[in-house]
Amino acid sequence: MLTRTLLSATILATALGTGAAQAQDKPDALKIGVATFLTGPASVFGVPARDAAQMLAEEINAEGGIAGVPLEISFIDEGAGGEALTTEYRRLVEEEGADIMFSGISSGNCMQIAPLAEDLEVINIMWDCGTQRVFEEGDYDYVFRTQSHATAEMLAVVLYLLKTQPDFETIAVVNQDYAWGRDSWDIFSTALKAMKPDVEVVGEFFPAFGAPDFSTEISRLSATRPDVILSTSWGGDLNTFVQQAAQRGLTQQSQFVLPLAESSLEALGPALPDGVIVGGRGDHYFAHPEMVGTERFDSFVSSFKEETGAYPIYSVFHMVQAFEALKAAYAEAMEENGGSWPNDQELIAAYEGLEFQGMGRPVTIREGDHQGVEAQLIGTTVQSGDYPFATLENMMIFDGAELTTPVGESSIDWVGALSPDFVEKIEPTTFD
Amino acid sequence: MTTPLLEARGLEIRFGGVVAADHVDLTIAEGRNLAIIGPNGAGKTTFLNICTGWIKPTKGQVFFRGEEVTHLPPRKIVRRGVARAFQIPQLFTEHTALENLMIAVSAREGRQSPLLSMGAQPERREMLELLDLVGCADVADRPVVELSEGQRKLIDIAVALALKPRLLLMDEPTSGVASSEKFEIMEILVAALSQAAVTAVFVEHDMGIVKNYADEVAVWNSGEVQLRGTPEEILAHPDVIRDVIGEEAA
Amino acid sequence: MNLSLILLAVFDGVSYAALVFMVAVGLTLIFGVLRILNVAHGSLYAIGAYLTASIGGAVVAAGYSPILAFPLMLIAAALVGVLLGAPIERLLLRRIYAKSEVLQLLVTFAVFMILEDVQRLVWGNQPYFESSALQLLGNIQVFGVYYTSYQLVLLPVVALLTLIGLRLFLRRTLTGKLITAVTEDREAARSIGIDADRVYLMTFVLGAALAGLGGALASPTTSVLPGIGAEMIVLSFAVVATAGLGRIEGAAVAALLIGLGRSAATYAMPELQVLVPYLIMLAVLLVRPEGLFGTPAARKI
Amino acid sequence: MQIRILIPVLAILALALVPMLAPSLQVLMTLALAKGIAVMGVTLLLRAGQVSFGHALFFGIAAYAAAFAAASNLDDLFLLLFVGAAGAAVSGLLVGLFVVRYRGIFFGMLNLAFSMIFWSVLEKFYHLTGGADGLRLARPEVLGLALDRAPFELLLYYLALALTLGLGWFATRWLGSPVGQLFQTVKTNETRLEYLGISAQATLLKGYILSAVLCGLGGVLVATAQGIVTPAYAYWIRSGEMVFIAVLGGVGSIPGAVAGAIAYEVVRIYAAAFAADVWQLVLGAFLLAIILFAPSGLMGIYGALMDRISPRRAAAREEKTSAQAAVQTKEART
Repeated sequence: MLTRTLLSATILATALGTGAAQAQDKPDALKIGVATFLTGPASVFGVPARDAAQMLAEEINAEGGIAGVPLEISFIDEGAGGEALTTEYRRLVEEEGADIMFSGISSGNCMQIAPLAEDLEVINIMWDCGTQRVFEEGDYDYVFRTQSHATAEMLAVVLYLLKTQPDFETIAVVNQDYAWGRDSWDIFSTALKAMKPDVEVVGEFFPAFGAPDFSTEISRLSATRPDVILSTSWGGDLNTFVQQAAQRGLTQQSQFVLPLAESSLEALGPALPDGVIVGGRGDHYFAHPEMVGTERFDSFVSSFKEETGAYPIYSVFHMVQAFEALKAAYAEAMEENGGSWPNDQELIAAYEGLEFQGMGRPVTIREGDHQGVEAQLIGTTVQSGDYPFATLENMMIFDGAELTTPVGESSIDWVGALSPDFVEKIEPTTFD
Repeated sequence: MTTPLLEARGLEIRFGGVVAADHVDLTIAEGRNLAIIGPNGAGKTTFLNICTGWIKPTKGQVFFRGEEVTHLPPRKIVRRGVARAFQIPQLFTEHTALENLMIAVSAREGRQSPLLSMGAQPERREMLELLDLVGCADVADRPVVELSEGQRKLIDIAVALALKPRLLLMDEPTSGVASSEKFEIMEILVAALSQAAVTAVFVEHDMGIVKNYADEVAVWNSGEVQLRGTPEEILAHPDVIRDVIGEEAA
Repeated sequence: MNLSLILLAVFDGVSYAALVFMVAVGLTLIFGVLRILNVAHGSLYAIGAYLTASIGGAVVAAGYSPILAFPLMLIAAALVGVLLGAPIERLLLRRIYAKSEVLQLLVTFAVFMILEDVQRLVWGNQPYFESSALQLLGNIQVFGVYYTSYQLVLLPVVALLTLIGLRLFLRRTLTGKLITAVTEDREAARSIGIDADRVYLMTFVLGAALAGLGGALASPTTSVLPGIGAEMIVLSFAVVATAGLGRIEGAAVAALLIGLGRSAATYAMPELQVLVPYLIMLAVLLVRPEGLFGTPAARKI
Repeated sequence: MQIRILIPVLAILALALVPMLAPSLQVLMTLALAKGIAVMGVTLLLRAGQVSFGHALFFGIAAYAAAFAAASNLDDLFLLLFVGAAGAAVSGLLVGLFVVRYRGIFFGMLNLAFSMIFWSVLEKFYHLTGGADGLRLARPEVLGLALDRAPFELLLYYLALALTLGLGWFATRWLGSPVGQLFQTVKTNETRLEYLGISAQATLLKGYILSAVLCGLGGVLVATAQGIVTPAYAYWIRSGEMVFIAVLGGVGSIPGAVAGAIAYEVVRIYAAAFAADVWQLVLGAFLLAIILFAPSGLMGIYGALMDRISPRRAAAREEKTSAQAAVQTKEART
């Protein structure tokens, strides 16, 4: 107890003595803790993202680090469960002295980590999780998100669907039974009903997370024949559902809408039929029509493919954004303070309103709520034969600012108040 | 006429096709120790099971001190004053002999306090004396799993006595004991029973014991009480000599 | 709900029940003989599925006919039985037969934890989906709804054959009779000179192989990914307990009950779907504490 | 001083000094102690020869009860503990009334079924329970004081330690009391118990409710330390973990429950930190090693060690409970 008090007193004295504005010495290394799924179903996102993080850190270090400070990365497995995550998170921050944390994939974990990061006074970048609830239900100084959230992601898909298939009448949903599956359907259905009030929901299925079999749901859907079937599932669940549906002709019968299927294109291979509407949680696509041909994008995609054997998916692009934002924030903070190593407050100031570019259109971090504003790319699958898996055609890229809930508003209220003419008002860039 | 301690009326029990008791009437008077004899498989143990509610009769009724107990579970009959010792001793094998008795006291007194240590109950001395009575004082602190079958049978009886019953049912109380000690033990037991005003019913194969320690004898054969009387009458009966004693001798 | 929907629900229920039965039957067989509830059974199921999906994928990718997937399933099951089942019984379970059931259960729980990680080390985290065996058999159309022949016909037929085969094996063959004898009264079986160690080993290998076969059969219909074993083991526990421990025919009935209940729930009240197996189990055990076909253990005094 | 008194005293002292000597371990130890309390509940049932593969149910129910209470303005740590314990007691009574009719595998399986039903409900009733992501449990006040993170965590640690010692003492006394002794006879001879005029079901129910309350208090402590409750609290793997810890510590030993929980948490966290890919494998191997080579668990090892250092007869009692429980043969079950 005594040592602890003494310790905090010293820290306090140091802080007061040096003053917030005074320059800090450059550390030997910039320590980053990255929480990602190394085990469990979500490791389909987590492991490629870890590979990307390692690649990016090596790349940055090869160029001399950030202002000469090399990056040092340690990983935490989100798959080990909430307790292990928070314990390890604390250990990295309090004992290993991590300077900045990237955490994490699971929305549940983000909800748990955000207040912890605030308590620990460590800058936390939510580099992949999509729940809009974090910033709508809480107000944080130390927490930022370097990509968009569920509302923008869902809204883009609704708009794409209404622009390409305006005449459908019925819809059914098959989502994983957890926060993402439920929340995304809440947003999607609220937005859809606001913009197309006559639509009828003819089936709502929330099979258990990781369900190995959807036969019964598929029989039920085959008998109901909805015009559109939505599933925001991902990973093994999505693959299983799509394969089983394709085997039994359901994909021929209904228009499939799969907002996360960009991450499963390669895994599904020839099993994903033509004509399925696919999104990738942002403007993420290994053949991004505006990015292909730029040197940085092409070399990243090919070296990632070479390194890991697979094309990058959206979680990889999200990791790139977290690193690009880091570089940009340090650059800006050091420009502000005259080139010396920034302290946390300066870095936070730099993150607020930061603009940076990952592997898509530029992203900005809103000053008001630290939320990233990111463009959205939606397309339709085609088995063109160019790759051993489906690629996208008829792509649209939506500008993020119009689709992101305004600061201080609740997403559900905001999308619920949209009107049918919103569909016409939004004009995305279209590609063949 | 005073109310009998225990009364069975028209008991009938069948297991599948086998009749273990066929319209049995039997009364047990307070203070009159009854021995039940009969060939193996005649249904003697089944009778004890019915009297204590372990098995429900197909037909008939059981009364304890005038109250019908036919459909009560064993624990409720025990609570009314019937205790039982078993052919195979039923003890808490991980506990010591003394602990087994102390647990019985706990049960009898219905003590609920979570902070009272079982071993600190005021009846400790009384239980040690009870163990001494059945000749097991020297093994009081040993887990019963380590004791001989004979010692366990005696502790089993002591546990039943610790409940302070009105009626004690015993199934071959001395079967595990060396024959030289049988009489000695029965001597102590019967003295203890009369001192505590407990009536005993015991199933017994040893006719010497029956002769010396029973006030009455009932002969159980083929699911019926065939004969009833004093030890002298019964043991001299030709049917008994033929069906029961003959078998025992063989 | 109209008649055709009810029939559709029945088809789904039967096909699901067939898969669950294949796993539960091995579990109940092992319990009947060894008196051990094998938590690692779910892992054996998962490994059977992984083996079939990965080798099958490689075989098809190498240009061989997908029909090879069917013999491959049997090979995968045999591999699981011999390479995993035998060592688990010989090296671990044999040491703990005399110990309390808590410890026995925990030993299999430990094996389960180890095998879960071993799966990830061997097969990684990415899901496998290898359905050429299923595609080979094509679809059947019923009331305008397509079913795969594999699920609608093959799985129930295999489950039925397994049930009949096991019955014949246990009643007609010498080995089967030995197993039955040990199940019914192990002390008596020992006393007449039956080598119980051998019977235990054979039973465990057979049970493990059935779990592997269950996984192999399931693999074309589903994504094989980490965690499928944990889901399956809890479900087959429910089946086995509903049926009565050690009851093979009972497991078939209970699997059918749970399969039909589950698909009925999907049609009528999708939110209750995951609850159905446990609700059925509770309802059955409330009325019959020993399970549908279990016999109460008589207490002798 | 006698070494047999000295070592427990030193152990408690060491625990009391954790926040000063190893502040980084403080949160981990809070969780370990909280789990230790929950495991005491499982240990209690093991003393009656019953193993529950579903006690995470009560852990989860209490944690959710506390989270709901916290969300509805009953926002005080001690109130939360009370609400959680009450929730666990009521559900323990309701579930107990049903499961005490069963023994052995069926007892374990039915507990499993109840916990799985509760788990499914938590996952399914998303709009009420937050589904798989669970509910936030914001840091509660303590007797009207709103504390910052550091003092709150310190207080929570000492509260966990005090509860561990207090409840451990109570559980030990309870087991030694007439009710507790009758409860333990369910393991060895229910026939005799019935013939002592005692209902085995009723006596088992008392212990069952107590075990539920212990699990519940552990659950509330973990929930407040974590700041979140999720369905994983009630999942069967968690129940298995609790049985695992009980065996690790020493079957049926109350101090073993705490020692086991501390050892488990440390192994688990370091396995997760240094062998992130294979932490389950490490734990599984650890469990196997304990069962095969030290079936009486940590307390058995400790007892053997003590006998070597300071041989004496009085340790017999300790050994009896753990060693005999471990070698209990199958015949005893029927």
